[in-house]
Amino acid sequence: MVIDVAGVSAPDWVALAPTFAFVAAAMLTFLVDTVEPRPGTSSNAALAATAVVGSLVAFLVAGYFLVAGVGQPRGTGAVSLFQDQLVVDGMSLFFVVIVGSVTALVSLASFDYLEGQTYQAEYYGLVLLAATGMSLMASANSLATAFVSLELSSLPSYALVAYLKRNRGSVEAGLKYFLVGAVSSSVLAYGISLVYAASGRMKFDAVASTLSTLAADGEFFPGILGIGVVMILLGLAFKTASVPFHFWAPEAYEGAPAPVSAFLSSASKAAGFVLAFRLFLTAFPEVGGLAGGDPAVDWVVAAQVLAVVTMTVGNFAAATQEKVKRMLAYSSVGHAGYVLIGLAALTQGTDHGLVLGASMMHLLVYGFMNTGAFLFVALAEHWGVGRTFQDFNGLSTQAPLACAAMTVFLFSLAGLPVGGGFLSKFYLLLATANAGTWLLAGALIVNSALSLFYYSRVVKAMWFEEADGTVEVESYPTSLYAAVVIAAVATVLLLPAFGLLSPSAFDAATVLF
Amino acid sequence: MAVVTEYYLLLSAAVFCIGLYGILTRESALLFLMSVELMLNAANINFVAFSFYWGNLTGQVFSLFTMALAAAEVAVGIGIILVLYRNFEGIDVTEAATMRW
Amino acid sequence: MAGVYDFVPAIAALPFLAFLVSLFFGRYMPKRGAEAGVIATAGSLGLSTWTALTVAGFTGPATSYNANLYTWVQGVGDGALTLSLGVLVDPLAALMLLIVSLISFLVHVFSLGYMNDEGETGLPRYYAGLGLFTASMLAFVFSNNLLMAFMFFELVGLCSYLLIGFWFRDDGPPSAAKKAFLVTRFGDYFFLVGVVGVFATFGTGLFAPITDGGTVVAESFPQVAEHALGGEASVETFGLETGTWFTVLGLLVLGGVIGKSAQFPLHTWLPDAMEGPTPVSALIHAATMVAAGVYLVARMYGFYLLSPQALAVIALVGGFTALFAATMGVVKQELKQVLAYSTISQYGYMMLALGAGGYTAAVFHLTTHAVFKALLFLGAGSVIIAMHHEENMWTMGGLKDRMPVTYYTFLSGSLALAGIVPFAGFWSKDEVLFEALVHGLGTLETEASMVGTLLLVGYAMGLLAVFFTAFYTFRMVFLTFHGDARTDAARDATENRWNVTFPLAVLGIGAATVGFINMVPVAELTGAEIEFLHDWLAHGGIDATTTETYSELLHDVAGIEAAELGALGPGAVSLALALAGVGTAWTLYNVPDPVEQTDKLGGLKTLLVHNYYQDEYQVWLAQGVTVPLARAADRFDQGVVDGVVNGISSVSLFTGSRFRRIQSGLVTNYAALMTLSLVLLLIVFVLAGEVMG
Amino acid sequence: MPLAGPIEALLAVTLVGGLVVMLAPDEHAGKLATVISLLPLAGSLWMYATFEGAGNALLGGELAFESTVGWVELAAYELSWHVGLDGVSMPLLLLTTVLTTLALVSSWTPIDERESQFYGLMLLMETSLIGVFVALDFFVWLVFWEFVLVPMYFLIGVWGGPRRRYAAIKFFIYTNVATLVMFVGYAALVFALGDSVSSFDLPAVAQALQVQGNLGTFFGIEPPVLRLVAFTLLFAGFAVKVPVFPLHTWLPDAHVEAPTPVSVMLAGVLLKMGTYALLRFNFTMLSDTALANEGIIVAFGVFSVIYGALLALAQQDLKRIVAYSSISSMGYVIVGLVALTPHGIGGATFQMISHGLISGLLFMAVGVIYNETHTRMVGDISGIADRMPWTVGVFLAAAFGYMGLPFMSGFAAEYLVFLGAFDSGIPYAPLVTAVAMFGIVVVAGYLLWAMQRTLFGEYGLATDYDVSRAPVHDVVPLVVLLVLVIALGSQPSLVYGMIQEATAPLVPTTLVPGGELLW
Repeated sequence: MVIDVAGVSAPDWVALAPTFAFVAAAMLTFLVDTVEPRPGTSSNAALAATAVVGSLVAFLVAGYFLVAGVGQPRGTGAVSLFQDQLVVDGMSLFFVVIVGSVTALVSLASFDYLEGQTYQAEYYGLVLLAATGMSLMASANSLATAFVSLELSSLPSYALVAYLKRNRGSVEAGLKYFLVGAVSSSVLAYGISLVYAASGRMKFDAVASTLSTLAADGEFFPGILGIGVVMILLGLAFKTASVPFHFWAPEAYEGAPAPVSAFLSSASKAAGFVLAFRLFLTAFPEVGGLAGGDPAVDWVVAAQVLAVVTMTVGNFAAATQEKVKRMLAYSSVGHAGYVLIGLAALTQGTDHGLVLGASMMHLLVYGFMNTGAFLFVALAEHWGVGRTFQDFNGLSTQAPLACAAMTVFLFSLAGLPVGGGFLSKFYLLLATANAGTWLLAGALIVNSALSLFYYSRVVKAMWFEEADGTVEVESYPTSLYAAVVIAAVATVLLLPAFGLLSPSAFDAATVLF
Repeated sequence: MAVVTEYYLLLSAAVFCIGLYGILTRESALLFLMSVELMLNAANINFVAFSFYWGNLTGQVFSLFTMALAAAEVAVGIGIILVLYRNFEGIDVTEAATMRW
Repeated sequence: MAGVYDFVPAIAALPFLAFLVSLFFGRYMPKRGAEAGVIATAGSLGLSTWTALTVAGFTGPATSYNANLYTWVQGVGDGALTLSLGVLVDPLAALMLLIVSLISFLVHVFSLGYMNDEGETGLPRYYAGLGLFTASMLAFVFSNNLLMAFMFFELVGLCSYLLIGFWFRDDGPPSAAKKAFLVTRFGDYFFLVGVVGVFATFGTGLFAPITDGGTVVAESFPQVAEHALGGEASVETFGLETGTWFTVLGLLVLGGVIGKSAQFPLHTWLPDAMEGPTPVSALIHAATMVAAGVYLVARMYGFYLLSPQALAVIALVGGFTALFAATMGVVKQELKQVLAYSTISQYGYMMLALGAGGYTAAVFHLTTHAVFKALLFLGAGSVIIAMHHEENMWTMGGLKDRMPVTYYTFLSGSLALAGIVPFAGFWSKDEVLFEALVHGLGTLETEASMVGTLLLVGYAMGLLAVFFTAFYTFRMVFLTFHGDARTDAARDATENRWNVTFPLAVLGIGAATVGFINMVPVAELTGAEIEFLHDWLAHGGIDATTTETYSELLHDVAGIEAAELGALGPGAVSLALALAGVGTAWTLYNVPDPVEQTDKLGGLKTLLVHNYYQDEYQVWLAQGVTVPLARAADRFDQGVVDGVVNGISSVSLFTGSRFRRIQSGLVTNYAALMTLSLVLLLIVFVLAGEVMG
Repeated sequence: MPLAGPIEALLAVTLVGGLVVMLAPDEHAGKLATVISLLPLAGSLWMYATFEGAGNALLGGELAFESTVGWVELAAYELSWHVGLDGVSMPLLLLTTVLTTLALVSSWTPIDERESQFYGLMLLMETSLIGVFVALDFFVWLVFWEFVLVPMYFLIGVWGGPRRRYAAIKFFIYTNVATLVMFVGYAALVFALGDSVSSFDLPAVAQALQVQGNLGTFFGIEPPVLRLVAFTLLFAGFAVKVPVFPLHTWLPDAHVEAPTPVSVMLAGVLLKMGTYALLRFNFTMLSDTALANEGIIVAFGVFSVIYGALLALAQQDLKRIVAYSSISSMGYVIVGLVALTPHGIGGATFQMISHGLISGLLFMAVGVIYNETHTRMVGDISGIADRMPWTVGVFLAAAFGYMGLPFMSGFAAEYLVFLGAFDSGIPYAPLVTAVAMFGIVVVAGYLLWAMQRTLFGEYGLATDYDVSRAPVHDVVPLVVLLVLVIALGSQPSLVYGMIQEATAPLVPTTLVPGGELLW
């Protein structure tokens, strides 16, 4: 079967080109490492370059496909591969774009961050493999592939968090991440097994159709199905760092190397969400009552509860942190709550495309601004700046550019019109209004106000306060700086250029209904 | 004669809960890991049983996947537990609690 | 015809120009800006005279003038009023223009002696103030609508603030200035409400209709009101009965009058205003600020005539103030203080006249008073110069030989003030009282007898005040000029230069003679046609503002009748009282070394010295009530309103500090919590769903 | 048409200029910024000269310098770059450009650290302020509306007084929450309009709302209730910016802590954003709801007038006095707007301009005194008139302008508001108006009191600084503003004509309340 890429007809597996780019890059890093195994040599640059190029390729190809209409109604429609186990459509491409961009930034930043560290090849390899897993999650179209790709993205992540073997924090973070991850994957697996028990199918659409026929025949176990659905929801909550399976997040993000925190909090979260979106919207639309009629298992309300709780817990806990990195970690939990609105606001009589599209756009912008924020922390760590807010005092006098970038990230995260975060935040608020879910709207307002408070604490430290003179910024690590600046520019440009991307998001979202 | 599928469900549920109990009670990382294995296997029981019930092999195949992934998970897990041992002189998961709040 | 009326705006424009010149270039002038003021006011005086003559008909047929000249706010769309500024020149306005420009010209000249020769600093500021003061007052006088009147009324207030507070380095003047502005502002508040009300009710603020070739192009609000009462027109009366609403409007405007004309209870600012330079006091009291109030009532008399209640209130306030202030004048130690209270009292007379329907009488008294009060203040100023700014009369005495010009002019003014034949004050005051009496008696029999009684009460108080007036006036004269000099300063005081004595002379003659323009009793005796002021106000191109119209309205609408009564009897009575007052003063104070007789008053003395505690309770209102209230509001704002805001933030931060505790750091706790929440979700969404479904 | 209109030029110049100034060396930043700010000033003056708008921007009026470009597709809705001017926004645009230039000049003396950043931020603030007044698409408007907070936050937080951190964050969060609340109200309104609108464009929505029946039931909320809910949310949101009691407490802190030039912008323009938005949303789109609830709304206005004046009476800090009196003056705007009569709405809009100039003038005057004395406490200063006569003269003029002295813009504005409110559909209109008018007495009270204590009497100063005449470039802005105030007071038609053109369509054909009270 062939597909059409902007007029050129190509074999359908080409649609998976981004994923292949990740894999190839990963293999290449190992290859480079075998050639030049000793650390601290020219190989570092080569490895970083490989990773950056690989992820850039994935990013660009996915973006090109997105524009060219591959897998979208404009083109030849969704491309399904391996007997529909995988599907490439607007949604998957959109998220590969997110993952690709984040991976590229992270790898770029890592070059300076990993200076003098051993096992660099492994680092980049794991990052790329995790990225592969995430891009597959975006395409997964059956419970089996979903589970496998999720694990593929998780396992490397565990190792990455624990990358700094001699650093107690890193190890502890790795352990907690791993243990919580193990539990939640087993919960997910059990949930999948129950859904299988209730439906006997693995492919999402098949599950949906079978369930409806079964419901028609009356041999339908809402109890088992319900337990399964809830467990799947929670299993994915782990990936998206949503309450109640978020407990790993603060520690992992705080303990892990800053670039890894950036990677996990942006890309991994996005991947978890794309899987959740596709799974729940193609496998359980009728069960959730999206098609009208009263829901057998009201996962929409469940999502509402999770959304409210998640954003509240995340933001309130972030409000009183002393460490900047941990504050960002909690805020990332809070943002998971915002994005959950994409599922939570799918009430009846709502423009589903609008709701889901809003979440997708938020994830896209979030990819840049959050990654940027963590990378700035990486920069600070590189300079030997402490972790608490006070340690950032007066940093603007020494590194105005970086601090300006950080300010952009934080204000954009807070939803001020310095970056795309403004529009996406207000889109989400719009979605809640559109769905008439006033509770969500209220929670969003309260939390975003609170988030403004703790984000501006960093800004205050950087710009308002006087430096105590302990920190002396002597070197300006090129690649790390570049990564931060690029992220900042992207964040800012996403405000005026929002219109270039949002249509594809809304189209991609609408396809799922 | 075939056993009624409900019983399989009960069995798997029991196994799952045992695993869960283990997680909640054990402080050794290794036992923690084992309990997780139990939970995964509980899932496997379901898969196999209902694969039989629905008369398709998907479930059985999935159980194979699960086992493989479990193995991989253990591999990564053991690695992490090793470094844990190095840094915290032990594998008590409650020891590694420097980061909190 | 490009006649004099096209130059009327210049009457006010010239002093305004002087204001600018003095302000910006005064310091470069030899006389520090006085030149500009003198020239400008001279010009205004000339133009006013020309205007007056034109109105009187010396330059052709007697005419009047009323036109909108400047559109201030152009209303767009339906229902949006257009507000304009214009000029109204009728006999009343012409007369007033004449008075104001004359007085202010003389004051400017006098200032040369009082300020320049005394080597005061900041003279450009002083002359700028005078210029603006004069300009505002003149513009106020020829305003043709209520809004314009209010605007210049306010400017007058501003100038009084600036001039009273001229010596801003001392503590007294700024405080007095503040008081003057605040108290009058309080009155103006009601005035403004009234103005807004008038515009909202009638859609116009014109005092007199604007006619074009005999046809009315724009009606005036008194006329519309008259029609509304007559039922020929309908106006929005905001749910009140038409007459009542008009009374309310009238009284609201009266608020401003009471404030500016220092009538009870808003008279308290005026004595303090003596902190200003004496020429300014002369200007304020004689021609500008204080006169503005009374002039306003006269200006819109056609409207007040529609509401007998309002008239009664005016008369009562006037009569009471006349007596009330006169009594306070009796015990004052300082020259200017006595004059201040006499001013309050005299304006009370004018109010009484207006309230009693004695329009001509009021205008008459306004005229005469302007002359003799200006004279008295300038005379006082002359004394004060000679005494090196010592104002206490007990430090003076025996000045009449050393300062003859000042003495005789001052005497002339005092006789006028005391109301002794044939000086100006006698004729006007007499007519005021006469009007009050006849209308009071006349109205008693009508159904508006209540109004009649009030008028008579007013009359009684006014009559009583005559005695006190004569008394304190001559007490002042004797203490200052007669007897022996009581201090060295008084001993070697000398007469001042021409620029002081010239204005005194002019006014001195005036004070003796102005009364002849309207000698009603004489006319009655001789039957000669010498009631010039009557005729002056009776004719004029604008019927709406002539005394004929007013007397009709007074009779028809207000229902105030005049009793048949000769002018001689009442005149004799008041003259007798005045002479009695003079005699008392003579016996008590015209002795070589007089002593304070006030102790004879006993408890009454303290009451009078403290001015009936008027200041005290007003100060209490301001500081004892308002300030604590403000403090309370502030505490409420800081504590409650802002407290809630801060409370919210601290509460949320506290919640946050609790929320972080969930993250205990122990993986096993995490597992437990995860399990717990899983179970909860299952119970809520599955089992509950089961039960329901 | 492409983005080439004069409005875009204005925005671009200030934005780029702001960024350039940020990179400029400190010693030149001030002059550079001032020069740059002359461009938008000249531009806006030219626009004023060639202004050809007519009618109300939202109700199908003729717009000046309009331009529309597609921007974002939001599911079923089309967001577009839509800007233009009508009689309301033109004067406000002028106010912004004029005040910015003068504020920049007045910053030369007080601002002596991180100057390039300061002046850059000031220009960025001008950008967003201009944007607020010209934007006609909701989201474009919202971007500028929110962006104002960012420069403001830094300007208060970095260059402010001792409690600047508290003031900055308070202002920041307070106004941000307000925006979110207001946003929900508008969103609900648009969604409830269903298919009758395909965008968030203000004119489109406003006109759609004028048609009965367009507004559908929204998640079980009946149209009248929905109108009321939306009105309340919008009002609450904007009331914070105005500010209206009880949502005002951020203002005094912000004013007192902010450096003087920033206070000037804050009082002069930022507060007008609130009333401008009220005019555009509550009193244009939902005027019937406003009419139905005049009683309650006017209560807020009147209470703010008296309450603000009373608070000003209790203050010792000159800036705090002016700050609270701003609350009072803005209350008049509310009163005028809710009157919904020609001179009511027009006067309210005129009051926005007038108060912008006068409060700016007064703040600058306080600032000039502060530059010399380094104190603002009434108790610490006396007899300043002795040392800085001209400054005090202007201060005096400004104060009397604030008290509503005729022939100064304040009187014109307030008189028109009173005139409009007195004869309006407000229950007990004359009485309510009279109560509101009592503010003019209180305002005279505290201003005269403060002046007597600080300006007059024997010269004395608690701080040990030598007070001398203020430098010329400190006084020039004051004089310019004073001239403007007097010009507008003597001939309001300079702007009042176009204002009425734009506000006349808002006047309901009948003043009988259009609906029953739903509270």
